[in-house]
Amino acid sequence: MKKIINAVDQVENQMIEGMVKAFPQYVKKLDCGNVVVRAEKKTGKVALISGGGSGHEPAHGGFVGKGMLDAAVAGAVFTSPTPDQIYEGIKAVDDGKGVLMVVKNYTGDVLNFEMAAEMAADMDGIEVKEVVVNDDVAVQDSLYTTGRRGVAGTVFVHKIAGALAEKGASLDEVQAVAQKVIDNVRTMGMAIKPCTVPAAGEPGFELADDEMEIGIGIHGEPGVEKKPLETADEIVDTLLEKILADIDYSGSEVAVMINGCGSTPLMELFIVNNRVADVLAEKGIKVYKTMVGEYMTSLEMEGFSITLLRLDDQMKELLDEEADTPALTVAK
Amino acid sequence: MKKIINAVDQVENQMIEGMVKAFPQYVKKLDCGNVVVRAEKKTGKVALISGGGSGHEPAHGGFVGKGMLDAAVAGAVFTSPTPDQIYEGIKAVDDGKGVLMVVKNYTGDVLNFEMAAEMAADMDGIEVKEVVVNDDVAVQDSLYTTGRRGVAGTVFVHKIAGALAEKGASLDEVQAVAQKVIDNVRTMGMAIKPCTVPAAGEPGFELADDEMEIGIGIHGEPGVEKKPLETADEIVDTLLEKILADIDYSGSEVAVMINGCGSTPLMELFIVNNRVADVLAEKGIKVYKTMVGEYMTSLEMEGFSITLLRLDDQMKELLDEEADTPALTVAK
Amino acid sequence: MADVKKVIEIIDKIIADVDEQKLFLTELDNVIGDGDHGINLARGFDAVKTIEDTFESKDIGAILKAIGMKLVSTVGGASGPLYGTAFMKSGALLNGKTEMDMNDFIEMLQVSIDGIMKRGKAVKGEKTMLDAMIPAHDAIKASYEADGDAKKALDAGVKAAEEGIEYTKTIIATKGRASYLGERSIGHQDPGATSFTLMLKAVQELA
Amino acid sequence: MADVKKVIEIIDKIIADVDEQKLFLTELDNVIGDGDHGINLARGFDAVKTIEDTFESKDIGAILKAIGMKLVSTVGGASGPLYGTAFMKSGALLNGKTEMDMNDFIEMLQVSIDGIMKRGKAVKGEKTMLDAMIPAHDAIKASYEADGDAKKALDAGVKAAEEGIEYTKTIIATKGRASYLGERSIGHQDPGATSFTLMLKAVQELA
Ligand SMILES: Nc1ncnc2c1ncn2[C@@H]1O[C@H](COP(=O)(O)OP(=O)(O)O)[C@@H](O)[C@H]1O
Ligand SMILES: Nc1ncnc2c1ncn2[C@@H]1O[C@H](COP(=O)(O)OP(=O)(O)O)[C@@H](O)[C@H]1O
Ligand SMILES: [Mg+2]
Ligand SMILES: [Mg+2]
Ligand SMILES: [Mg+2]
Ligand SMILES: [Mg+2]
Repeated sequence: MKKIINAVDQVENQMIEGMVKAFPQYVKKLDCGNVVVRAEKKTGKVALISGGGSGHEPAHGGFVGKGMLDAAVAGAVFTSPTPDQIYEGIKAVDDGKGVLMVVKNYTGDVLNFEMAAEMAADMDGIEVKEVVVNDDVAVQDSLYTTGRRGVAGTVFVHKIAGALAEKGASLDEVQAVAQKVIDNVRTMGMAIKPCTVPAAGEPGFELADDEMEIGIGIHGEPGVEKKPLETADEIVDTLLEKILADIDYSGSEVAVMINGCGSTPLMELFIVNNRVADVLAEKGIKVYKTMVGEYMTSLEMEGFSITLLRLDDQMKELLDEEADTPALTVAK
Repeated sequence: MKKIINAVDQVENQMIEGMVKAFPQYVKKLDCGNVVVRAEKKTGKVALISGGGSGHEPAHGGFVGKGMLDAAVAGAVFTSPTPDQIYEGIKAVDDGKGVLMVVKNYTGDVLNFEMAAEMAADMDGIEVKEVVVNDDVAVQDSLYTTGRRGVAGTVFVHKIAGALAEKGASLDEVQAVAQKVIDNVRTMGMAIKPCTVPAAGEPGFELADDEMEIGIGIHGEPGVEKKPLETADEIVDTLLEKILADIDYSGSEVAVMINGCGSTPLMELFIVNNRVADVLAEKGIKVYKTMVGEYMTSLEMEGFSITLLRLDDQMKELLDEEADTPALTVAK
Repeated sequence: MADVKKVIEIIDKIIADVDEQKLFLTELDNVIGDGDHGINLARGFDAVKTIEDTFESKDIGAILKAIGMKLVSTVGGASGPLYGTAFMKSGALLNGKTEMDMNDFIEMLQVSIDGIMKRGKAVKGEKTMLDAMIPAHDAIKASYEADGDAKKALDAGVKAAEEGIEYTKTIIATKGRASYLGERSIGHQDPGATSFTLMLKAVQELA
Repeated sequence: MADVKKVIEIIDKIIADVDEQKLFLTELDNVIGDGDHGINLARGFDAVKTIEDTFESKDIGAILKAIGMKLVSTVGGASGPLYGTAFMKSGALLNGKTEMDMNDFIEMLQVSIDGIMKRGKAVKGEKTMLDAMIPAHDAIKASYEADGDAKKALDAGVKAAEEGIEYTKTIIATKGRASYLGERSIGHQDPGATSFTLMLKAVQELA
């Protein structure tokens, strides 16, 4: 394991400290743990809270700020944060208008966030609602699984629901638009190089020099299959085919996110987008907006995911609303 | 060589195409080659042009847009672009107010940009001036070298000179502020993993499992020494010591950039910033603004650089001016 | 069966065993999950260790509750709220008691199972810790009700839990991260079923 | 010494040799530069190949100018403008000529050296292509002036260029990327001196 760190048991703390020290104009850390909230509490609005394991930077702390999240809670690497920390986050950001939790669909995340919500409701009478993001089409959504995983599409939920909350909408309205994003967003990823959880010291999976994993999750969980490495165009075609088969994008406008997994050079992400743009154009799917970069990473995993969000007028407008956070700024 | 690409001789083209397709609202490509200019030419201002080899994404195409560059010219990977392409870029963006070339201090870049400037002056009577960025303190600036290399600090030149140009300043004024940034900016980097130029197929240098290279350049050029891997804090201390010894930062305000080399997880960059912030605080150097992310990469090299820019009031103001480009947005 | 001192002794052993088995549990989770189960539990029981000195002055219920809260606030992941709930429910059950007997233990397993099933929305046969817990509970209960021999009952419980682990190898996961694997999860044992068995063995050995 | 046909033959050989030596030149550049010298030159001479069919109808000056412009617009890096300048200056010198003799060639080397020195702001002894070019020019000139034997002169030129390569191993680079290495550049030969020698050898063999 070759990493630029100090100590395995300090990575989460020092990561959060380093982030908060970099962006004091945007965020501060609560004393109780790795909970990041806006530097200045925005009052009179529904609060958005999200989070999950660490190792997905800039998610989620990087999206705390104007027009996106009010709080982000970071667990240990790839491990859901605990209810007490989430609970502190909820208490810190609630302003009487209620709190929406944006949870990625993992048993751990769902259990811990729900426990926190119960605590906030029982002990403090805070109204807490939840949406569960499940955009990963690599795994089947069937009765026999815990459903699709939540991956990079989550960032679109933060952006769009965050914009509506910033405008003063009610908790129900913010939850509804978040759910609408979830219903319309699909993602699929791949990797050519695994990542190593610092505390584990060994890579989470193995890939031969000529192999890739198609349908990888954001913790290196396998998806569809391990197979010989192909060209960027072939890989894009495989991923897009799965995504486009899942919901009907024909004739619609979409937002595209090409997300790097942590150690994929931007050059390669642009080469990927070159093909994505061509295929969508061929199919008559209009690209309204494209994002290319690192939004939901997996430590130093090498690979990428493609996310397509089918847009309507409301989502388009909210996507374009001003946002000002450490990791995503949209100028008006 | 394990990369997500299509063909070795297509990486530059497809990268540029993919970038332009991602950000049509910001940039377009000239027909004549890998020259990216603003989607809508901004008239009535001094034009800024920069560029260099490909493989440093988002530099420089990602910084084309409001408040930064007017054009960026991309050569082959790690190879200066050619004069004819730079010349086309100069012609495309000049609006009679003159053009400032922001060149990184490499023989190839300097020779090619200067040849292009001669062409534009001789054939089209365009007034072209130049600044040469040389922020890398890893290599000595002595009579016996070509001087320090230009690295990540270049992005501060784009931002600050770009902001002044956007406000309508004259070519001399824009050149002067660009030179002021250059005089006050210093950078040093390190790497724990090399990168592979696609056309070469083999890594540019070798590092053992427990080794790092201190003072690495953005093409993997060696700098100070190869030595056993240390903790993040120790590495930061080594780099900062060199930077702080080069010009006197005491009592001043600085802008900090923690730049990832291409495959360094953001988590590690934040851990690095945690130490940088602490050391600067200890030394009484006030941090005015911090940027953490990938600004000037080296394909998939793993490592980072620290840049410190000593600020005055003019630079502070221009740093905060609105910018809206694919890779850097500053909201007003 | 156990007084406060004995309970502390058992907890002590669990802390040590989890630490010892940390890599093994993580390795199991690496194959069908995300490779952190051992790390998660070790982080939790390391934290329990830091409050162990407060246990002597507490009753068994209070001790179990404190452990549950500690686990909930330090383990994270899926197993944190699940084991945390189990200990908290057990604590509520044994509230005020300074001695517990086999019937208490059997009921404690039952409330733990109920708590985990409710929180995790899981049933038997989904390749989770429940596939060791439920057979263990049933075997202990049946054996103890038959002849009142505590040692024999605990032996039967451990045997059933170990068979439960073997059983998890034969089924597809439909809960937790392993469910993403579908068919590919067959052939591998469940980390949670394994960690539960480790804890039960500590009870068997010392109670 | 050479008519248009011969010049084209020589260019042909240079294109082939650069392609063949591409990896070797790149490897040399890897050690003290950025590992692209062979790739850069090959990209340039591949592009020259695409305009070769226009050469037959041109005079030697026009051919060399076209090559220079092609190199400038395709090679990039430091060597692009430098070799490009050398060919363009040579083209200007031989403007309108359909035959060239040894004196033309010697003068062509001289204007190339001058052009490169001016553009690159370099002198002899800085570990660049000049350290092969200058001795080669001097040796050819001296030998040819002594006895008028072209073949002998070219042999002397190649020998001097090769000694120039050896010489670059002994000195510190003070120009180009290799200068970043300081002392560490000692012991390694300069890629540009090597590629110039390769070109001169094509002339020696065919002229
Ligand atoms: N819904 C559930 N009900 C009961 N047990 C579960 C459930 N989901 C997961 N588990 C158990 O949790 C274990 C995994 O725990 P752990 O690795 O610590 O958490 P995570 O899966 O979040 O990384 C599994 O081996 C399984 O026994
Ligand atoms: N200032 C200079 N004057 C003359 N030759 C130079 C100069 N700088 C570099 N060179 C030559 O260029 C060669 C490197 O060319 P190349 O690798 O193609 O370009 P780059 O260094 O930009 O990657 C060096 O080996 C050296 O011979
Ligand atoms: Mg986990
Ligand atoms: Mg080069
Ligand atoms: Mg796990
Ligand atoms: Mg080179």
